[in-house]
Amino acid sequence: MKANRAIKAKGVFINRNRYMLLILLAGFMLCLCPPFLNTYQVKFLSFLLINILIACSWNLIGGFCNYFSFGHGVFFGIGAYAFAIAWVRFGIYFYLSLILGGIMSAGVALLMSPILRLKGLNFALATLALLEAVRIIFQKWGFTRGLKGFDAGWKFPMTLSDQHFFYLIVLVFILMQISLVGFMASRYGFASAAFKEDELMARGIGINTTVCKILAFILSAFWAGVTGAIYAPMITYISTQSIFGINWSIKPIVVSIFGGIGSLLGPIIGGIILNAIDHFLWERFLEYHTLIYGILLIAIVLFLPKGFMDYKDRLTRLFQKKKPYRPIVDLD
Amino acid sequence: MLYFLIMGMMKGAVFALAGWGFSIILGILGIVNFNHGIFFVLGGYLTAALFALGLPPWLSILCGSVLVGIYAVGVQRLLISRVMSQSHMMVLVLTLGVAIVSREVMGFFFGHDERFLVVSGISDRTFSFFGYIFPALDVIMLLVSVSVFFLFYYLFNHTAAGLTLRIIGENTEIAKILGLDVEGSYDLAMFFCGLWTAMAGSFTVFILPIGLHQDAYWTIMSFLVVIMGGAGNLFGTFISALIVGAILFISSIYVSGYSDAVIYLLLLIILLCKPTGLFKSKMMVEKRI
Amino acid sequence: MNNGMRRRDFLKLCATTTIGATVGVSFSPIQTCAALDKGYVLFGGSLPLTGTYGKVARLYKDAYEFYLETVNHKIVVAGKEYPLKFQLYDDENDPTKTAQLTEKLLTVDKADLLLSAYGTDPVMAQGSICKKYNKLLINGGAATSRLEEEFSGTIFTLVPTGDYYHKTLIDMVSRLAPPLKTAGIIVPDDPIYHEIGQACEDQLKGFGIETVFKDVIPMNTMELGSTVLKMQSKQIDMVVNTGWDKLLASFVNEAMKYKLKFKFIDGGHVTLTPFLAESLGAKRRNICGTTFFLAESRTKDKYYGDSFEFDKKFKDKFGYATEYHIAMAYMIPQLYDMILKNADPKDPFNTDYIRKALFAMNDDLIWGKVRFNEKGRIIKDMLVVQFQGSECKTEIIYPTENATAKLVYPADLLV
Amino acid sequence: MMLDVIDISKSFGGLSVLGNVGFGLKSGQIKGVIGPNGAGKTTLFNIITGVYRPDSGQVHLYTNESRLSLHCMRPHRIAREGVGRTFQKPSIVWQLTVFENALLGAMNQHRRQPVCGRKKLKEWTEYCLEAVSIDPQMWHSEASKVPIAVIKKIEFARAIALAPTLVLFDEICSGLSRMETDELTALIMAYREKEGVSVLFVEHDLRAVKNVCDEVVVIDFGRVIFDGGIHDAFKDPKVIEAYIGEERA
Repeated sequence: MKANRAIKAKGVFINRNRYMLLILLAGFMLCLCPPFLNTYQVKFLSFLLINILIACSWNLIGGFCNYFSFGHGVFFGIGAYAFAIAWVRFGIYFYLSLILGGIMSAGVALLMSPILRLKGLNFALATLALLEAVRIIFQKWGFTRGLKGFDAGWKFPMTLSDQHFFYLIVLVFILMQISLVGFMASRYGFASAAFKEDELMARGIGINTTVCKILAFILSAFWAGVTGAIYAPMITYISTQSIFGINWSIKPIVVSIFGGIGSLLGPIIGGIILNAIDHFLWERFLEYHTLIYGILLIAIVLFLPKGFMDYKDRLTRLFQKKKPYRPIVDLD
Repeated sequence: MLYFLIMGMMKGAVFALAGWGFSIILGILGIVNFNHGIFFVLGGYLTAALFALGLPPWLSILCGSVLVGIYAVGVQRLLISRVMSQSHMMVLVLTLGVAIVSREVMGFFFGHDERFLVVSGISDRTFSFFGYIFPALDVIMLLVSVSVFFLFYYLFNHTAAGLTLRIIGENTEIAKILGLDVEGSYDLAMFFCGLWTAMAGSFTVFILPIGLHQDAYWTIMSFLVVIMGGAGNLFGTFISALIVGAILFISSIYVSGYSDAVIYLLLLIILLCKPTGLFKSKMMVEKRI
Repeated sequence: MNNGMRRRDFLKLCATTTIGATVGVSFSPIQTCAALDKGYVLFGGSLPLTGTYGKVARLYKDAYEFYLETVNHKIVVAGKEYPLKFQLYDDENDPTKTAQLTEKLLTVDKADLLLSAYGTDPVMAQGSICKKYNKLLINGGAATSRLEEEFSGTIFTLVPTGDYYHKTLIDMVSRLAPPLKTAGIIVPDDPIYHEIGQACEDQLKGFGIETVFKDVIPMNTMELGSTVLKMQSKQIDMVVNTGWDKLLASFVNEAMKYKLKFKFIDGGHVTLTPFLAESLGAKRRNICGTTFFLAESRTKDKYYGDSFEFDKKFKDKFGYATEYHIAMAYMIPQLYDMILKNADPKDPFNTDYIRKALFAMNDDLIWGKVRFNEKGRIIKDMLVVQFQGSECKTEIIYPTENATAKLVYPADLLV
Repeated sequence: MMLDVIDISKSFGGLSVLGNVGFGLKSGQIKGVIGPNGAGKTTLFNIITGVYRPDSGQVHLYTNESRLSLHCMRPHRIAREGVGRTFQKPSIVWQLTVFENALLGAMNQHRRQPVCGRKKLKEWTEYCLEAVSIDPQMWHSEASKVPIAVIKKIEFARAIALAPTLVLFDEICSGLSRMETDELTALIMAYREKEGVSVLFVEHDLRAVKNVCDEVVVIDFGRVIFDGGIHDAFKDPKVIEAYIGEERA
């Protein structure tokens, strides 16, 4: 028990096993839902989960390692396209192509790992540039084009039902969470807390920061790729304009910031909140919802800079005071 | 070829004008302003509006730019100054939100049509030089940006305000200790940022159609030239802007349709080989990152 | 501290709202009701009302409203009159949202029929949802030839494929004297325009006009300086702009700088928005272009007599002139209306019935003759227009049956 | 001979910081590195720990079986080979607990019997924390909440958690009261006695240096001006000159 707490990743406000339990529970609950929901609600939840998935994958590199990637959509897109090519053009088995999508974008991440040498803004811009470059390449390159001459898009036959996709996404969600927690609780994840604080120090105490970063980058790219690969057949038509658009890169950042950067639960909460808000804005304010969305962004930064996890942390502190889970020794 | 090079550089002057604003904000406030493109677009729209009211072109350009400068100061005072203490990326998200809001509000005021002023005697005026034709507006752009550069240089090195800005850029704490008016200087920087960026937009509206949704493109382009040239380094920004312009132009001459790909790949290569940009970064941007 | 308190309140607010929201969204009871039990007829659709295409989406929206006004919110289904309601959503041109919203329309809102979205990706997304629910869609928002392949019989498209966009104009051009020898084509860098450009090139070749120049323009800025410079060195008789008015304006402006001379300019698909007139003014004189719809073409309308009246009424209401998006959007509910009038009372919205009716459709409406081919694509020729006279009036010059003026050729362009 | 520094030179942008610095460190020895501000002490440490590459010269670490050339190794390798260090400005992860900070070091030690498994790791970390005598009830409180003396101890613990053969202390006593300094120096001596490690000790507080060190290297303007017994050091005119000069300036 104590050891578990000791190997606790920064920002996970609860014990690792408990978090796993929570996730499994949530997944189980979700799996129970579909019979009671109509197809729209199932789809809504699926897309919500997709947003959460990509946000979580971003949070690994952006939140825990403090590398704000502005081109995370590139891995999402590569995943989708790799899936399209594997499944539609080469007729590879569906689930295998999903994995392939993930592997492809992980591979690209590995190729691109030198950009991890950049810091802060330079890294942000480099990822942005990567996104644009890849988008244009995919649009021009015959191999990644759709089956028709000028059409840069891919169309998928409708194979699985919405429920099926939903269960698939829930499964991926659980697997991803487990892998994330696993990573964060491993020495690499734990080390990321150190080099986020001070890289010089981290290396001074024997942490191989390069390896940590690259691992985190690849893992996050992999999950982003898998997410893209699932998204593609779900939406049934993808094109470079829609899949490599900047909004797939901005969305995860906003979601994570809403929920709270650098915490495992943050993106999940942020995703739920944002989607709910977004959904209501569609209904009520037809032409003003983007405006309101913007105002909301500003409000969040002004009033809630640490995201909703801040709120959570307060709660847990309260609740820790009752039973001293982490005794706060005040020595000043 | 040389002709294309010169033409490209002229086209690049607009990036320089747009980039400088970004550069000072990055260097002195140490924030990335995603609202930057809005300055550009708003400048274009206001100029068009004023021109429609019957003002002469130069005057409408001037007024438009100044108005945008005031808008910029307003944003700084009301919003950005409140979150300066927070992490760099939060400020970035804030400006993102501001950009969204501004864009929508502009939509309500100006409508969603593009703006494009084709004025006989201005838009189609050209100089002929050794048999080569140079569009007058592009030449003026270049001249304006060069003069603005020298103006900047003077402001930064020979005026109290400029000195203050530089000190703040180097180390805000020291500036505070010295009792300098940090907030005021921030406003000043923001004003100039808005002014020059809007001026770029105002000129561009006579050259190209400007749409409400181009702000993202202009933000990214100024970001690009600034990082390429070394953040906070005005001269570097200027040169890299000219280079970017030239490359865009020449690549669209020889490999049309791939110009964007070329520029972004170039950027990637530069960032990987020389992360600090082509020229030495003058101000300690990294301090907040 | 005070600040802290406020923050906490704000937090509480957010938390409660969001919890309420999520619960409300995901667990609202599923009411099931057959068509017309709800006592009114509902058409639903999603449009990119905010974002890059907000400009166009507003036209659609106004047109839909205008239709509702026209029929004052009534529709006759199977001989019985019902109130008519439209439910529009905003999808920000994001196919994800289009898919969700279409699903919502069909399941939650119980929309009886669907109105078209705008843009290739959203329409494709919409189409696949329709296919799933075995609904069909009259589409006025996408032209890509992908539609037939995937959704033949599900999506009925009111705009022809890319190769029709310049067809009429080109075969008019082929009969000109003195004849045109060479052509230059400008293509915005987007799949659909590549499609159009390729089609133009082939058709021109068919009439012995060779394409000596073809240039791809990046979509972000309409920077044409380099294009025009390249044109300088070539001997080009006619220019074909496969893009839209923004590109034309930019092109004219650049071409005038370099004093380029052409025998003929195909201004492309001029959507006759005020933009062109405002920006170019007299400089657009004698430039030709193609369009789907023009008030002057005097196509018939059930409620307003002809398109001219239609245009006038619309201008009175919304303060700007009609153009093709509006006529097309106005068409969509009207087609449904015509079909539903004598539908089977037991199951009025039967998809097979509507599909059959649409295939059988052959009427003169404001959109010209509406006739769908076996793949559900309209068979329609474009009108060729030219800006003529001192105030650059838009005149139809071809096809001759509904021409309002004769082509001015050879004309002095770009002066 | 434990550590061998052979005329190291380092210059930043034309400004020479270290010029032909060379000295040796016997195993089990505590050597002070002193000198006025800006003499290049920290730079020297950064070269030994591989943060900077020297322009010229070599650094050799002799472990019982082999000889490692530190001047061409990456910092984390050097640390894992048993060179623990503390930092001039206290640099620990403030959000983590005291225990976890020590753990950060502990999980990277490969030299002694590899600490595998949670339980072993935990025991090892606790051992280190006890070695620097941090009050166990403080172990699980956030690092940002403990006093500066404990912060210094955490750094010490983290350094020795690597099971080092050589520990480098970079002004570890700065900002501590006289009593705390004495306690810390006592700890260092005790640890040296127990583990027989050799220590390189940069300090301004000459009292501490006198307490701890057997020998000192005096550096001024990037040059070694004295290398030898602690007691002779302050008789040496050059050293006095350097220190007086500092006081004058």
